[in-house]
Amino acid sequence: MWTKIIAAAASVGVMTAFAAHAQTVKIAYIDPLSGPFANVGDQGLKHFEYMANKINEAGGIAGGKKVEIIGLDNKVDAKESLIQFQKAVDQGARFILQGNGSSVAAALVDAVNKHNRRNPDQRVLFLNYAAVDPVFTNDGCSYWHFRFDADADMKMEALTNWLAEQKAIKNVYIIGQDYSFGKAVAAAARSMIAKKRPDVKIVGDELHPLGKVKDFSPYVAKMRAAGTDLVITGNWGPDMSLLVKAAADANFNVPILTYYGGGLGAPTAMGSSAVDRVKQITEFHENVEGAPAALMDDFEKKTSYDLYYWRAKTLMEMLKAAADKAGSTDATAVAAALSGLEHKTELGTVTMRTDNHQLLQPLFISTLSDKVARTVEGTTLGFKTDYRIEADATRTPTTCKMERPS
Amino acid sequence: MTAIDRALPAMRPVGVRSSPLAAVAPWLLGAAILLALPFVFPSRTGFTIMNAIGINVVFALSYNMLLGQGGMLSFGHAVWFGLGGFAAMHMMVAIDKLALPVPVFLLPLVGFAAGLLAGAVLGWPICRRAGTPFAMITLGIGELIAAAGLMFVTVFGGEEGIKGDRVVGPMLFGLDLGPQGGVYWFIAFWVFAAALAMWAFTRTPLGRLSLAVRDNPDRVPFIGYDPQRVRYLVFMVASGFAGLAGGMAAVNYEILTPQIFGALTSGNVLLMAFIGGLGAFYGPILGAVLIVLMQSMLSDYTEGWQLYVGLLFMGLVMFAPGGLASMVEGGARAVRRGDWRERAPAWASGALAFAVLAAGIVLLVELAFRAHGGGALRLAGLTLRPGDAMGWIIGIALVSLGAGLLRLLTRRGHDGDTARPA
Amino acid sequence: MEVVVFSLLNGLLYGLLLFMLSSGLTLIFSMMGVLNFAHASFYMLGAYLAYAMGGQIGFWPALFLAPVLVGVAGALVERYGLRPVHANGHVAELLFTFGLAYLIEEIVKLFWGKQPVPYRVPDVLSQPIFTLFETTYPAFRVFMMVVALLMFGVLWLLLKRTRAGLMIQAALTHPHMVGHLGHNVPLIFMTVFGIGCALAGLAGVIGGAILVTEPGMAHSLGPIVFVVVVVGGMGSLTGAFVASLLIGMLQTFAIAVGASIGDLLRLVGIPVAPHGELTGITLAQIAPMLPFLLLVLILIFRPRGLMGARET
Amino acid sequence: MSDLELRALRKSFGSADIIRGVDLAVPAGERHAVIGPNGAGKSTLFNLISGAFPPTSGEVMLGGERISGRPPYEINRRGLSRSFQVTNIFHNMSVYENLRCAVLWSLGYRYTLWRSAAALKDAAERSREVLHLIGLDHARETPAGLLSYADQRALEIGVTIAGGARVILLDEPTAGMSRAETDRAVDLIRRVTEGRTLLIVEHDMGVVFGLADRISVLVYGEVIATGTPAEIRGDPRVREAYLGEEAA
Repeated sequence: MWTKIIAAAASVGVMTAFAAHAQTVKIAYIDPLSGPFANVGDQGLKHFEYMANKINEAGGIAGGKKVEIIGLDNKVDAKESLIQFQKAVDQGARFILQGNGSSVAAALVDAVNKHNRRNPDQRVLFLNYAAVDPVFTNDGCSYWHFRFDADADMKMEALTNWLAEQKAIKNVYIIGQDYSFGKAVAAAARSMIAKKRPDVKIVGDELHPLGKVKDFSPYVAKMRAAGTDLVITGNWGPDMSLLVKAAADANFNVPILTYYGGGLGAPTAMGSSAVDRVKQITEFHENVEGAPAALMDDFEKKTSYDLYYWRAKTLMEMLKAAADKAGSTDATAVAAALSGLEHKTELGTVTMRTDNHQLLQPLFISTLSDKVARTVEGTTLGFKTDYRIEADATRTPTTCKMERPS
Repeated sequence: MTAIDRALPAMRPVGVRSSPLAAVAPWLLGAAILLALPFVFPSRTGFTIMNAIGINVVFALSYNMLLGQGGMLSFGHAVWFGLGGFAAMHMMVAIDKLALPVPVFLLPLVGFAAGLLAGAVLGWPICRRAGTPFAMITLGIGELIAAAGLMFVTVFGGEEGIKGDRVVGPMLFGLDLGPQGGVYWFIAFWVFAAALAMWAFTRTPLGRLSLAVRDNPDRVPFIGYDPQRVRYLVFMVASGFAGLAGGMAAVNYEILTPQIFGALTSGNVLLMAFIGGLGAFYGPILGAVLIVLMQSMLSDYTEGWQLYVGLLFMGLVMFAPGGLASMVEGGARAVRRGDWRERAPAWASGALAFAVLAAGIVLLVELAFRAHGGGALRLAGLTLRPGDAMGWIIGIALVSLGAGLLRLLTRRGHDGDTARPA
Repeated sequence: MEVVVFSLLNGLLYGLLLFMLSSGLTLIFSMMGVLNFAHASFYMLGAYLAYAMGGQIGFWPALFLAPVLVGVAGALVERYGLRPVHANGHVAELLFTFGLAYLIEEIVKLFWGKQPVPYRVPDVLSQPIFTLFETTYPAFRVFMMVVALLMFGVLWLLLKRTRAGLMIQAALTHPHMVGHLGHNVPLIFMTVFGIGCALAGLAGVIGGAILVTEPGMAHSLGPIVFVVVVVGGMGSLTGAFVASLLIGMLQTFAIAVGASIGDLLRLVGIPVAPHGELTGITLAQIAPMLPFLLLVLILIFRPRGLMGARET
Repeated sequence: MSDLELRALRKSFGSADIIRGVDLAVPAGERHAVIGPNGAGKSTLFNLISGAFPPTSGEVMLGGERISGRPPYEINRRGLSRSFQVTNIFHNMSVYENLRCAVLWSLGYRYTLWRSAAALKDAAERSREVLHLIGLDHARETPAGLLSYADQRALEIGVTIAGGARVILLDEPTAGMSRAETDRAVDLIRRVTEGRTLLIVEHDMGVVFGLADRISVLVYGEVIATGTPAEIRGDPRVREAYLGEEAA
């Protein structure tokens, strides 16, 4: 251990030496690689490493440059992320990948903005693959930030499109974690339901502290008492698994619409209690029509994860397309090429909006089922599609006033 | 229960007769190190890490004011760090918005004032108890403030926190706070100033009395002082310095989130102070350096860094409660006594045994981590796979060899490097 | 009505789970003065061991074996870890358990990975046992309540009716006296620590199945267990029982009521804006924080706890 | 006027009456000893006087001012200082530091944090004086916990008298000492309490009769006799209740 510390200390000094090598394009992946969320971070890292390999095997980007993913552990901490960001820049990375935690994303957007202003010769792009707070493509938008996941509002837009057709649903109960994302989901649900289904009553709108509730039975009792037909929740992790388990225990059989029902470990934790109960809204699941089976098989074999982040593939392919188009891997050039870029994937055409740098892609509402072709996490469960929302239908108005480099 | 334990290393009695030079020398050395560091680690990473270390040095020193000096074990020190930080951050935003003629350089003072004030208000009920009840109250307050941090969005900015820009307001000393290197001088100045102030505090009558309260709180009332009052005042000052560290963090990171109030921050500062050593003033400095390096650099090499921190902590609790500083002290004592030559072989063999043990543990842990994610461990041309027995056998052999050697050495009664200070 | 009945049931269930978890810590804390930070980690170990063994030997043998193993692990920790540290005082012991909690979590991750494990109850127990207002109540929840109540009963009888129990009782209220009676204090400490951990392990076997078995489960419950022990009072099993139920009910009803702080203030005649930042906070939102508020208030105003025999 | 006066002092713990109505007046400058069998309540009496806990009823007057019910530090500031039966000093601090902490309040330093303790000339001078008085000059920088038992007892007395209190309470200052150590301790007590009021609890009758101007005998929480050493020696009740056993 001591030698490692010394080595680490020494490397602080020599790190700049690595910076200049431009034959490989370094992409820093700043997400939790230790601590409670390490599994999620590792899953993402494996996706990007796999996709980077694919690109390298096919000849690299911008005229044969190889891409390399550097994993940096931020412990889902905003301050630590900024430290890792500085390290990433030092190691020559000009592209930053991050997704877990809106607080981290907010810190990174801000850090990238300041960095690019203060160091115009070392500009950096932030490629956000999962932080879905709408603010990043609205009031807090940045020219240097590109988001490849649909934000909370867009997903709600899609969900309410589906809800508009479900005439049997009259009473909706919203429950979420008491932080920005939970609040954003609740706010979006309220306004969009009022618009698209004014007859639907919101019978409950509840926030609970993040990760503190052990038994959701009291909430389920309230839901039942309120005559709920549909539960909408942005909960993830144990907060979602526990909610679903409590509902199953109470034999409370209404659909629970989630954002993260298929998140890593969730199907395992929820188990059969979630079957035909939990729905999710995502850009992908393994039983989606058109999903490339060979790729999924190969991915599972090489990484021991299921393919979950389809957008990792989209992101890397679009990065390559943009770099090829610009003929350069310079951040400023790539940003200009990426803005407004259209790209074809197996699931349809996707577009990077120029006005707020948000990717538009088809979304799917799916239900966890035990009667599907491809299952997840070694369980007998998998998702089956209920509803497809076309990319263009997910477009939401934006308040973004982007400052573009002159 | 109320009396804090007496066997944890206390602050070394400060020699009253020490010569002026001996008192000034460590500070000159410290200043020299602070001046030299930027030339040794001139990279962006170097500055970033050193800045993080600087903030944590002040934070850990303020924690040691509580635990090492006042005998108060707190599980909620992050509260004052965070409140000080947010106060400074709001000030920074105000400087920008209202064009106040306040230099950003002085923001740590705002943090200090906020920490002091918060410590004065909340400390009043907290300090009515000592010992374990005190520890439990700080735990409760820490949880409550952490929860409140997420609830009051206008004050703490919700999950995404509050952002600021440090390149606003008038410049002081012509220092541009834009680049990381500029921030380094800001951090270095405050580390030096805060450390000096905290050291001076230990020398004041209140500082001496806080040692007395830590040592034997039951006797203090019978020499005319109210121990509760002493604790309260020390608590306030320690909160103030934690707030100062928070103010430094606000300037360095330009963003603060309510995460800062979390149990993780409070736990980390305890680890830093303890691993470095509560018994010497400079102990927490060592701890802060080590923990920040492990957290931000070691994590590049292994996902098991937390396990190593945990093992290091447990090892010190069990075998060297004086922390790293006690080893330094042991060495310094031997040099003063002039018998370090006789002891050197024992130290060397102890260090060797420890290295063997540590190597074995690291090997086993790294193999175990790879057992889940796959992949092999590559070391000096040797490839070990978690699936093969080879690596495990080597690991276990190293651990048993190291443990056996250590046992043998301690049996022989060597005053090795793990000995506690008298 | 429906909500009240279910809140009662749920509060009772959660309270009993807390009691199972904290009864062992009450014993340990009262007797040895060690506020064991790692207590919830033994709870987690219980859940993981039951999951691991359940796959091999089935749930029922694991229900007994896992707590025993956890108890042995606890006794070993006391003998080879805590006892050497004991000489350095309570703070050192507290720090030891603090580090231990950290280590156990890392070790659990090392063995079972970082994701939740699919630990389930046997089918017999997952059937609904009765239906009330159209809501089914699963057998496993009733089973857990029965186990918790049995645990309380057996512990109470052991403490009140057996020689060993009386001795432990004496030690709970007058720990320094036991040595004078010529008993082997270290052995008693080791046994009590082991039994306390075994009780936590049993809570884990059951709680892990009701809740989620994942590496963060100890961390999220740890502080609450302290609250129970401190609020219940030193040396009082009944106190821990009452405090557990109190906290269970408090949290459950705070969720069920759902009124905001502003509502409450207006109820007592203080007119405030209903949706201000402070007044808009609902009881449900702060429900999980209530135990900590209780902890702080109790420590400040009634340090002996609800039923404690002496001050903590 | 009496420097220290106890009026109908009572203390009970639950149903146990430990001090059952003690009246005692110690005039200024007197060396007064309290003797009595084990469990008579001598230490409890000291705890009541010094404010370690409040009396159930009755009063303690110091120089005509009522001090009972006040916290110990306020009683100390009014000029009453006590020692403890079980050595109660600051073990991790040096001998000199022990004394310096003990003199601070009396010299007018409160919870001061803007001056260096080392720069307080008067505190240093007073500490050195006491250090010399208790004969520990050679051990100035030694941590108190490493002193010999007799030296620790001497330091205990030093810490007690350092603040210059007018009334000194010593709780069994010679317990556990050898003959020679006891003699030195008595000599020390004699010197440091010169001109002050002394209340001493002691088991060693040699010490008591050699040192005290007057003696009170405490039995089961009551003073059964007060008088000069000669009077006490001659008192048949005392003989019966206490001295008889001792002599046997």
